[in-house]
Amino acid sequence: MAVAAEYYLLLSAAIFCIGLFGVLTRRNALIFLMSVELMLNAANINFVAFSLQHGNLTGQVFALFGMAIAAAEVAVGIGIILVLYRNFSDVDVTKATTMRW
Amino acid sequence: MVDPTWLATAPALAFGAAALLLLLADSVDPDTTNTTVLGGIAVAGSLGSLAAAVYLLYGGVGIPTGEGGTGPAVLFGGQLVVDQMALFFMTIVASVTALVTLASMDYVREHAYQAEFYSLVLLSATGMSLLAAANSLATGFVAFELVSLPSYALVAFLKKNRGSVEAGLKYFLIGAVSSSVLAYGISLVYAATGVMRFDAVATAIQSGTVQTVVDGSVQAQSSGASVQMSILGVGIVMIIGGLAFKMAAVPFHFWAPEAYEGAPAPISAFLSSASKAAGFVIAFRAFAVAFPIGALAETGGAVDWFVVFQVLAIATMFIGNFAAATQETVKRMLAYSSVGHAGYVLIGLAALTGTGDGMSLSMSAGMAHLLVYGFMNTGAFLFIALAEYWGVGRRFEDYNGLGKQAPVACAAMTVFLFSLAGLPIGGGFFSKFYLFQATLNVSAWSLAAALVINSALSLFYYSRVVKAMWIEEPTGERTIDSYPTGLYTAIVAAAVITVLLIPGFGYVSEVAFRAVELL
Amino acid sequence: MAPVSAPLPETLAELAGLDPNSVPVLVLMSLIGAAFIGSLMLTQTALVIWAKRKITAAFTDRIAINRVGPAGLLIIPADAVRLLSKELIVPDGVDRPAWDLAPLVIASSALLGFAVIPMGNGIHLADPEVGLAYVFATASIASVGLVMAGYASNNKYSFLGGLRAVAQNVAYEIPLILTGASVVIFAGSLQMSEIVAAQSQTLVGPIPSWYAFVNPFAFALFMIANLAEVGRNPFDIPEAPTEIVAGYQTEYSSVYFVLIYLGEFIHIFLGGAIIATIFLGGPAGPVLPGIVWFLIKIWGVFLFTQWARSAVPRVRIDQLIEIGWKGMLVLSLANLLLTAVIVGVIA
Amino acid sequence: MSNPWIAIGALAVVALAIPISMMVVSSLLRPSVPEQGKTATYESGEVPTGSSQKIKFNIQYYMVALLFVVFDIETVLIFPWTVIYRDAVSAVGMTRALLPMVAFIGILAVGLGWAWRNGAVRWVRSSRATKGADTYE
Amino acid sequence: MLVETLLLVTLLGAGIVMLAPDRVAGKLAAGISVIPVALTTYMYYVFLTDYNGAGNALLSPGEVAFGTQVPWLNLGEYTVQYYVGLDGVSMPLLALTTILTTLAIVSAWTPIDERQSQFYGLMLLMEVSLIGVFTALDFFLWFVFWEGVLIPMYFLIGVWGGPRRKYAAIKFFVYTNVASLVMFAGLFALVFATDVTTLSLPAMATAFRTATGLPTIAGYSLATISFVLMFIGFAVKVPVFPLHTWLPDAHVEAPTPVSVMLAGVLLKMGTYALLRFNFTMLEATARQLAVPLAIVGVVSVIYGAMLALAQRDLKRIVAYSSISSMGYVILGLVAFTPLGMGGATFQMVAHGLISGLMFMTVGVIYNTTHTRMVGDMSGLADRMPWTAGIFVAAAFGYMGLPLMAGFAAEFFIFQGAFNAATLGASAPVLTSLAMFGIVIVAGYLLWAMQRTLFGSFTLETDYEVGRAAFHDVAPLAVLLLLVIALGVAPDLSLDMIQHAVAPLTGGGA
Repeated sequence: MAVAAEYYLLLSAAIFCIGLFGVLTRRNALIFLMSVELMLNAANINFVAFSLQHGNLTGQVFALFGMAIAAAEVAVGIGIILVLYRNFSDVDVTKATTMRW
Repeated sequence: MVDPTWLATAPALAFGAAALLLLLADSVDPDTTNTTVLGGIAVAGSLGSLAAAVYLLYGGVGIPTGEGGTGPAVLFGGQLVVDQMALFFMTIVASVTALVTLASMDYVREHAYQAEFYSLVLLSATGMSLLAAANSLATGFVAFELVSLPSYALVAFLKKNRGSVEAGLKYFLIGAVSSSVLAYGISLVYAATGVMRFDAVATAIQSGTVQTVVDGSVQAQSSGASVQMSILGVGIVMIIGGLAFKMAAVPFHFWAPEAYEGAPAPISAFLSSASKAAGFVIAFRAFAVAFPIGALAETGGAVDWFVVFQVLAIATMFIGNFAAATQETVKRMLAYSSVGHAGYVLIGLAALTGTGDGMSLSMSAGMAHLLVYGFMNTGAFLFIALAEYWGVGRRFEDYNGLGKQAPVACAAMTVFLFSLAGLPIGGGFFSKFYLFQATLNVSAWSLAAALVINSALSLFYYSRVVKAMWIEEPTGERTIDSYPTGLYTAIVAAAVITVLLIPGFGYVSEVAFRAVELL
Repeated sequence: MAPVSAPLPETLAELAGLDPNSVPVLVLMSLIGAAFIGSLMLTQTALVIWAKRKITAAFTDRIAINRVGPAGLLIIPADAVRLLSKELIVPDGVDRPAWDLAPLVIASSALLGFAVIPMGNGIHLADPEVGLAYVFATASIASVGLVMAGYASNNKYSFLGGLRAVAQNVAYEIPLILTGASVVIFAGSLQMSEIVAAQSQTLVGPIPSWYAFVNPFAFALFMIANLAEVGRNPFDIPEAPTEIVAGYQTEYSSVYFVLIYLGEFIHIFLGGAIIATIFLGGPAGPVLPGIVWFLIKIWGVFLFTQWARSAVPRVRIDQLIEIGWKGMLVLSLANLLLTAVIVGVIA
Repeated sequence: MSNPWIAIGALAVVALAIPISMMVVSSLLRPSVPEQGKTATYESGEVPTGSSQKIKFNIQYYMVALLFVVFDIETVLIFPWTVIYRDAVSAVGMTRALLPMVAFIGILAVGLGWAWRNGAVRWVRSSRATKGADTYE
Repeated sequence: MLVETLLLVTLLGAGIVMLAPDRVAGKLAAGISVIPVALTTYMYYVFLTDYNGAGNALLSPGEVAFGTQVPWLNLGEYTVQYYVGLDGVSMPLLALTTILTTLAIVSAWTPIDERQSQFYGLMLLMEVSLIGVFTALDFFLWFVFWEGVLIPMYFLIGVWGGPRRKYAAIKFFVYTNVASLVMFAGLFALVFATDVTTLSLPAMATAFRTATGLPTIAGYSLATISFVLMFIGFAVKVPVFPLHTWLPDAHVEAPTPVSVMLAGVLLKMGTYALLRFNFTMLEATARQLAVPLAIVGVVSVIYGAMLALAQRDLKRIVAYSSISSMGYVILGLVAFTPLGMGGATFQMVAHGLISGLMFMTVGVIYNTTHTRMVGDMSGLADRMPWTAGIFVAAAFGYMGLPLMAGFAAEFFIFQGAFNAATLGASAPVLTSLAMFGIVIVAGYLLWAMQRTLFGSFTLETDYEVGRAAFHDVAPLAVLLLLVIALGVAPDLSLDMIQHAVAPLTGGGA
């Protein structure tokens, strides 16, 4: 009962695009962060799916790294968003315009 | 072969060890602000890394044993390869880090979180050194993130400073997006080829069949499935996009001016020199080894990417330099000019001929420019750090008459700026000429013209600063009471090296050329 | 190693004389088996709730429910009916979907875990290779439900309760998992059946090579972490009645309250099941059939939690955090490395 | 053997079905007597003030959460090692199997120690709480 | 090894002076700058005795005097060497450089009163680059020094200059840099076309002279195009009409010692480079384009003189007249006759000395009167007789009085150009037109002198005018002596020059 690789590809592409859409449209930094995570996990889906397809573990290992990196990114990101909130009392990414954007 | 092999990564290890040592020191005494100790550890670590890198570089690691070298050091089944190119870039990173840490000692002296600052810098440097040696998309990506994550925090390091936080945010947002784009691109390449090691990817592309790596050796996938060129092409384009971010190349350059302007100036120096070099080394290796343009052209389907790079290079050069010419603040001008320099270095990838000498020529030109640039640009930004330390304003006019009060530093700055502009008082002249020659070698006239025009243009806005420093009369009263030792040492050292790179450019270019040949 | 016994659905298929390899049959049989396990657990839980009242009474030297039926056993259906027929009060300004979903999540997440637990006599619904990881995953879903409940019910007590619950769960999750990992080092597999099988030899004399005996240190750690996970004293600050009324469940009534309450106890039961499986040799035991031994072990763990609940004072949140991050985490890391060294030496 | 996830899915169905059925039953049984004041959230009898969903709570919950994210991911990276550890020891010898993990956990420990010393895991109590707490300690 | 010593000593001196305290800087710099003078004099002597017959450094590199040649670096396929040496053309110019620098430094003691150490340091730095320019025989080395001259000059004008110094400095900087870029492009078009790989001047010379089948763009041979580009590039330095506009500003705004260097040496860099690159490497093309080039030269002669007529500012007068005298050099060069080319080269030296002298004199006058306007003063002669005397002498030298260097030079040029084969029929016309230029300058200078020096003393800006200090007048005297010496015995340098240009003019003096 194996699913054809193309479907995984479609799924991940869809998720990636959803994330991208969120990145481009949302102004709330936290939602932005979630969208980025979505994009990263789309990549992970590819990795796991194709590591099954190709029958080597490289992809799964990379997926583990991907998770770890995503977590670290969130940690840093939350920190930055916190100081952002302290300085601008808002998490709207378009509010912070001390310099030209 | 270095024995044991893992010692070949000594440059990276030195950084990492120093970073951990700093954390330990901070754990021993959490609220220490003893800059001498903390900064000392950091500087020592960077110098150690530099020493290791240079020693290995001239110890012939990566040069085949037949030619008196000790061969490349291969670790983790080819995931990391320490060869001449890696060591070349490790040298760049280490020297820039040494300068930056040295200069930071004065910059963060009053700051509460010094240990964190230094360890973040060193961790990022560790990532850069690893990135230089990464021989696989997997290790490349991990090292890439190890470079990025600390730098996000570093840019936003001045928590109370709105500019710094905003810069950090923007840097982080764009960085996060581009790294996920990179990850997705990698996943597509893996989907197409079934492997991530650069040489294996190359084999897959050449043979047109999905490969797999069985304990270190590349072999065709048992199923014998063929490589999906379309998927591969999309993947390559996305990888270019992801890397363009770290190189601060158009169209992913938006963060650069913001981040460089908002960040603490030593960090701007660090990012614009070392981080950029790191971005380029992975690009060089990936596109030289993993996606050989010749094979791609034959097998067809996938993009021939050097056209993409030509467009990127020209666009980056023009946008960077013209934007720089219109700036009103010195730091931002430098930021944009560093975008422009990214364009120059991109020539290294844009003026390729399939393989052989043409490739070595263009890439080594890019590498040489990165090294020279590493010193002159770091020095320039460190001068900005000095100005900020003195409370000099950010606009050109605020630098008026600075030459009277701080002749040495200003002389150094003059050297940096003219060298950046390509006047032959610094290595910048030769590296630019080297690039110029690389473009003519493949008779890419558009690139050559862009290079020349932009160099001429850059002279204009660089000399604005020089004019302000030496010729203009000081406006208003400015008192410079202290002359910070660390910053001065770093700046003067950078200036001296920049000048010495005129007679010494020969070594640089030869090592670079050799390194690319050996890829 | 082959699993000790074929998983439940296939056994059922054999019994029903159907082809155990056709998917529809398997689906059907799986549903049957799942229903069986679910009902089994529910009954157990109902008993547990009765037992809890009895035990607490005994500890506090009272006579608890004894009117309805023998030893008040009939209180169980009585309670069920009573609670189900109560009016459901929806407080003002609750975040409706979250508020409604929370009880569902809490109740069903705990049940999910039992899918991979081998209960002896072939009562073993599924046996995936990643059984242990799966069971940890399901066990930690509950905290999501808790924070949902706490956030949604628009009540400061609930909110604090939810936050505390999350803080506690995350703080003790890592020691829990790391200790479990130390077991995996011995067993060399995440598959439940293999972990059980690995405990089937004898250690010295009559003592079986249960990991509780092989690595008592890990066992102790796991028990403590498990207490925190299921939110029982000394780690019951999420619903500390004397501090924040009833924590996240303050605003819940009627069937929702039942579900949350049930969920907690199923969770306790799941914790017991995990401990029984990876530390106490699963269903292994003399004379009596495996399922009985298995239930005995779970009840043993349950009794321990009840004893702790009555005997150990509650910790403050700051103590909780410090114990978790400074004590348990370090100890479990040490335990992991220690186990690795020992295994490396003997292997 | 057959795919275990079928059974697991089945259990998931059951695990959802049971509570839902209970809800349905109860909704059939229970009365509904809407009445003013009954729906006020419980605040020890006081009139509820403000909404609990907008209150700012202790930042340290974030700290703990971040710490958890980091360490939980580390466990993800540890698990594969634990699974293959036995075979690895027999294959490449103990040191080569163990040392990398020792280094990994060592680095982790350095990080934890740093967080510890810099008070990331110390629960700072408000003065009032401290005053109350002293009596217990 | 002598050349290296020269460079190193001067560089070291520059560093020392930079760090020295302001009040001693002037004397120190002067003292240090004597060492190069001594060295060059010795070299000059050795040259006269040993190498006098040495040919052109580019065409017969075997006989280069004081040559050093070591590989430096490889840029891809190109090998760049450290290659220096002297021949009959560069030797006199080298001597001129060192001597003028010393004198200019001495003459700077009075006018320069702020940031002295930096000023003198930059002067010495510029001297290093100039020495390099005249000695380097490898293109890259040469180019490094060539550009290296600009940066000190930029600061010298920009920091210590007059009221409009910023404008002047920037103008100078931009002009010369763009010029170098154009020249660079032109040269490298040829380099890539003839795929010469060692970038030493002799190698390039042989390659270009023997180059065949160069591509043609829009009907013109690449040689022609590069020639024009390079000519433009160097003509800015010379300067040649119409690329001269930076010069008057630079001269007027620059402090006197700087304009001495500017007029005395920097302009010669242009003609020197023209001789080396355009007229040696691309001799054939130069011969073809001789007439238009000569016309350009003559035009700048007349034009410079005409503009000089319109000036009231002594400095501007000298500046413009130096444009016209550089025009003679072009004329002489294109003649491709021994006398013409030799005279032109000789004129570089002579004009270097004389214009330096003029500027210094004007400077001395300005230091005391604080004005340079012809109308503002008169009758200075009886207040500052020495200065006045030297001024007169200098002016005569300028208008080519016999027994002065200027006379010899211009005489040779005209004689050489009058029947130059390259110019063909137009030669006499052009030459006589050029001569006409002298007359204008001469007349105008006489008038200006008469206005300022003689008659009854008046001074608009009422300053106390006394005799100039000794260290102001001494350099003037030295220069005057040199001018006369060269005028009396032109063979001191003309001889070696003749030998050096002989290969170009078809041998034989």
